[in-house]
Amino acid sequence: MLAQLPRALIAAVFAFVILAPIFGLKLVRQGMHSALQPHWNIVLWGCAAVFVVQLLHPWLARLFARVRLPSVPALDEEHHLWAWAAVVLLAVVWPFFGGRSAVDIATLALIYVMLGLGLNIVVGFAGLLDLGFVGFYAVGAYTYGLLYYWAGWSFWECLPLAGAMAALFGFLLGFPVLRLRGDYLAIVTLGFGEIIRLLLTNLTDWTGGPDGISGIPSPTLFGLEMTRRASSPEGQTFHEFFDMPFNPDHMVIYLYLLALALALVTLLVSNRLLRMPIGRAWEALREDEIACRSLGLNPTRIKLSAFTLGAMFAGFGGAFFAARQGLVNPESFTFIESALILSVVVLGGMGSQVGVILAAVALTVLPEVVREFAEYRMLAFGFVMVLMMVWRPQGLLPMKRPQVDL
Amino acid sequence: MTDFFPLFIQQLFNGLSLGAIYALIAIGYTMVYGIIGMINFAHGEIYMVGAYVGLVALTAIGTQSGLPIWLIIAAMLALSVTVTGVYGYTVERIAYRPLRSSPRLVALISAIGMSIFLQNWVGLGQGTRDMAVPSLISGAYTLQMGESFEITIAWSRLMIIGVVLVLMIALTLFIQHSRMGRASRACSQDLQMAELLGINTDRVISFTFVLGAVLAAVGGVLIAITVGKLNPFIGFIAGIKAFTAAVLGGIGSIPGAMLGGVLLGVAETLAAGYISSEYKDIVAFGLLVLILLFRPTGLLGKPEVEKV
Amino acid sequence: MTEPSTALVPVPTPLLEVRALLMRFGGLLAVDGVAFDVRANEVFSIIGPNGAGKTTVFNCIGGFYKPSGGQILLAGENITGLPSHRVARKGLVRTFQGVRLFKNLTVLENLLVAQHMQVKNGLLSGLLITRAYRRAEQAAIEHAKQWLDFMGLREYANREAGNLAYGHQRRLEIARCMITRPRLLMLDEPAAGLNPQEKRDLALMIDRIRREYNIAVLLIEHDMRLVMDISDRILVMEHGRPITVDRPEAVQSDERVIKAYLGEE
Amino acid sequence: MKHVRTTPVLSAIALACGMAVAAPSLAADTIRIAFGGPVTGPITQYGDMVKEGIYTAADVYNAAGGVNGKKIEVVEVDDACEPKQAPVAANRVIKDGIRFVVGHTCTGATVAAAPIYNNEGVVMVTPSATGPVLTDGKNYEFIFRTIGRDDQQGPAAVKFIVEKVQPKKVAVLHDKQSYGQGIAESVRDGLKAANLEPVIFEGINAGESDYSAVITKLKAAGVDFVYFGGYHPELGLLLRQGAEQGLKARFMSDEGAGNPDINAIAGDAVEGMLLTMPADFSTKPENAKVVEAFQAKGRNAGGAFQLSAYAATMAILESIKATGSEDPAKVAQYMHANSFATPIGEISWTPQGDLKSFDFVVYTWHKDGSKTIAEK
Repeated sequence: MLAQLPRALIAAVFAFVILAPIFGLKLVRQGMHSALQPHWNIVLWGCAAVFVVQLLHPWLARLFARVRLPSVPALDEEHHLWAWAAVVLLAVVWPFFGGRSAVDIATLALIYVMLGLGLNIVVGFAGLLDLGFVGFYAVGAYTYGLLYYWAGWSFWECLPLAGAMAALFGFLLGFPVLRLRGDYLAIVTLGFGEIIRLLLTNLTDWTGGPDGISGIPSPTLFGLEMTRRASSPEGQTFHEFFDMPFNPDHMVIYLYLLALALALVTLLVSNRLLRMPIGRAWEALREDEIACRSLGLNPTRIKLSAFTLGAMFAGFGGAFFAARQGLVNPESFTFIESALILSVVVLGGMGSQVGVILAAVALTVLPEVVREFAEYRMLAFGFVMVLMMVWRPQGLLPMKRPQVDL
Repeated sequence: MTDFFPLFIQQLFNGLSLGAIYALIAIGYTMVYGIIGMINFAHGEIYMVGAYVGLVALTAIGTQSGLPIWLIIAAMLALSVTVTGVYGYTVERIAYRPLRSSPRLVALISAIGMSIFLQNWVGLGQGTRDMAVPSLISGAYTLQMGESFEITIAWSRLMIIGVVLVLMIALTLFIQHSRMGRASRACSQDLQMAELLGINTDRVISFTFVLGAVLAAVGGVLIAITVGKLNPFIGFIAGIKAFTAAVLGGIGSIPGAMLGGVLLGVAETLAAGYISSEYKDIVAFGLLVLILLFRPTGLLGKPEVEKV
Repeated sequence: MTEPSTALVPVPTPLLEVRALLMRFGGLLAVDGVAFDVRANEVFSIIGPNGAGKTTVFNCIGGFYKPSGGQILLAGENITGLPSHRVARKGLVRTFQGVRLFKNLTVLENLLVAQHMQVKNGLLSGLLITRAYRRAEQAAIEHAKQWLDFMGLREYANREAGNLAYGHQRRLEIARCMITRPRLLMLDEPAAGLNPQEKRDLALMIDRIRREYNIAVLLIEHDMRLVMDISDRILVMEHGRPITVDRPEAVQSDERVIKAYLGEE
Repeated sequence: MKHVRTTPVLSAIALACGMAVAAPSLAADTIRIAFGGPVTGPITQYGDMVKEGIYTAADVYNAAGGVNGKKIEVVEVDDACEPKQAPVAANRVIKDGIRFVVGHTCTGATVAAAPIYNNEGVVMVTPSATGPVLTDGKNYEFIFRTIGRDDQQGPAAVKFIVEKVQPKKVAVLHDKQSYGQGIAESVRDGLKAANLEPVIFEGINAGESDYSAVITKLKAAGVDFVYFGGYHPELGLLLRQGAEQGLKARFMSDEGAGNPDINAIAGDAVEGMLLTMPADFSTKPENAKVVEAFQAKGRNAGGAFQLSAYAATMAILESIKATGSEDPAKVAQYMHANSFATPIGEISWTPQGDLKSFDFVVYTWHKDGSKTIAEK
């Protein structure tokens, strides 16, 4: 115990130096001048905590090592299909019973499931850290927004185009960039994400500038609008068609089911990709690029497919986000959004689809449920990202890779 | 309309003072990258913490205390450098040292997490609103050139360039001649080899982070005094631009960081001056993307030959 | 040990021609004026003390380094400076000094990745699992089975490549090269770390590959017995410069080679 | 013979979403009014201004025995001024059965929440969102605002500039955000119509720290008057760095910049700056009682949005009292049909929910933080 004492003391002093200026002396505005408001109790508690933790460091380390994360139950082939079928059935039936705002939060969670799975292809499968993923998300959203604003197109006409435009951007931006080394690639994609957002802000006469585009219609069900009154005289609303009283929950549930469908498509595609030759090539490339090149595989072209596919799913997600929110403006496509989607992939486990799905749900539902801690939300995000990388870089639910057997 | 030349000189000076701050922060990126090949994404936030601690020191002393201006600034620098140095050490100790041998991607994500954490850490402690810093140095040296345009060189901005020049020279001498300087150069050549030769690489790496943090802290205090507005998010954009400067100059080379900082500051200011300030950030990001694409080793950087 | 066929082979057009190859790293001249050619179905070795520039020549031919000067022709076509994956597609594949396998993939998967060019890797066909896709996958697996039998690795098919014995890993690497149906196989010190029995098997395997799949083999090797045993011709290098190109017997008795390299045998 | 062996897991998409958040709906013996705006995030100070207005109005009405015998209860709903969080907040209001909202605070979030409220029949009155995009071409029934629109604030400034200041060369800058750019554009168009076309019209990056380049451009162009659309941090820096470079030009801005913090940033350079702000009703004699109610709880009546939030709450409560019911459709109809005497004057609405008239007054800001009606 005593051996730890000097270490603990130094740690406590360091804690004091760190806590005092930021938490101990709070800057407050008094009229013209600012003054310092002391909050010493936080600082003392902090230093005491650090001191104790450092003192008991050996025991805590041993105790902590014994913590076994619940390992995921392994199910063989048929159970596997049964499990997924049960889950999907539950997901489809549930909204008709869940509360309206719970369904709405679930829709937002499903958007992040889709974005997480999309980014997972780029980061998890191909090992490319894309920090500008939000740029493709914005391209998808604005494609729908602009096509509606300038050409009056509906959601269903724009959805495939939004994906295609985002994929095109992914291809054009990816091509010159993919031969760069890992961290340079990350920073260049970050630059692209910011440039896209700045262009959306500055090209005011096309993109509506900082106001963006509002009044974007939500998706219709085979032409039936889910609103109280049809937007155009010849349009027809859902409730008139089935002549039942207008119930706003229809729209919320419809949006949820749409989000679920898009998320499932993303899941199925990314599941297939892993088992296809392209999936194997990504994995081989991640392990040893030089060996791949010596066997005739073109690394840039292989990485490009991952980059473009990821961008495509971000495009679909963006179009749906625009439809759900009815408004697109540059404010919602900042770097923090990219970091959020990245933390979904990182928390779930890079390359693990199930992990990404659960992480996406957790990271959207938790902050809504625990509303009072809302201001600690971003602090927790940052902390969790560091903790995950130090403690379990492979993520909470690392997936065992699908193996082709003889 | 005034004639071209004095206007250009004024914009050049504006660019220089801005570039000096970028250079100070860029050195932090370059030194860390040179030694452990890692982009310290949270370095912008260290700069922000330095600015905040400087403001806390200034508010504690109070502007009416009658002390001479330079003593107040010296006190602000002293406190900010110490606290931020501890921040630099702790960040490295918690978020980077355990990841020393893990893949580059993992360390970068941890750095991003630390950057978000520090922003909200200061946001929680000091609030997310804009904090004003009363101006300590006012007045300017004016130069009449051309008939109507009067070039004004604000003392506070001149101070920035002066302090930064002095620090650059001191740092270069330190790296060339001191024992720790030699050790850090050895580490940046080949970390494993340095360890084999008995250099305590952990200590050198910690020292590099602390030195980077100290320089960033000076930058933070100087920007606080001159610009006068702080919030927990100023570190993010300044960090990215400083990284652009480091890459422009050639990541890993300290003179490169200085050159890159000045060039970026001038390029941005001229773009804002002659095109429109809306495209100031786009010029910076555009430059970053172009450099990384066409000359990843930067102007003064050493090309990295990929060993097969 | 079967006597390698030394019957006079008619001089066919050379498969690989290297003319005045030059490679400079900053100030260091790693390869200076190396020239040789490899005929179809020939086993050609490069020997020389460590640091003679052997692997650098390999890397230039394979497209990993862009040579500072000189020309490399594959069946008359100039491939100097072509990126490595394009060179590989022209039928020139290589192994590496340290075995570079995809350790987390299984043995079978290593052989499937190598057939990436042949397999139907279109996105749509894969997603919809079309018949053409399934047939191509099945053919690739069949082809892999052939090579697993050839190399006696059939029982390890589902094991991760990283967990194989060293000798087996070497053989898998060669199988992975051969499965791409190359014209020229470059082996970078294949015998390193093998015991005498494994070296004999290696010599037999190289000879059998050459005959059954009529490919040429370009070899870097330190084990003199193996080199002298299976090579048709040998290039000796020292300090980046060629000393002589000749048949094994001539090289053994060549004064300059002995002085520079063999010393007292 | 190829079968794929994966170790799947029983994923719980539905279960996790199924965590229905069933907050208990409160007993209906109180009239609940929701505050929509930033409780967290970087610009909570604007949310606090609106909350101060709502809570004071609720206190005043509760002190007078509530409305139709029911106490007034204020429920805070956070959207962090993010468009992404506004629909989620709006749906939470609807789920809790609250039918009256004062808010949302930022233009972006308000635009995102408005269609949900309108579709759902919830009366929403924003005391602070000034973007025309909120109501233009939307024909909402349930959406109102008790603040002027950007294009109402612009003309007031133009009138003052053209008649009183009569500058020689004008420059118009904005912070490239929806509020600031909207007002700057309406000022530019107004000046162009009065053939005083701005020599420079440009956006600067909000959150930046160095504006020396644009200051030099203003000096080079010989500008003697600058109108800035945006918030106080950027304007404070423009003033400070302008003084630093000896820029001799008078500055004018919108009520978004009317925040005491600007004095701390710009120091003496703020002296003589002009601002268009809603008439400072707190100095009006008939508002004395209301101002007392604010000061009783230590709240500042003279801020940018306090009194307009008070007026919004008052309009809703008066309509409930007059119609004797809490049915939003009746309340909205009543609000459209009548005008209300409130601390910000006599207010009535156009069919699309904007104030028929909202007069902005030009003030001169002084370095001690006070403001006086501007003459010249």
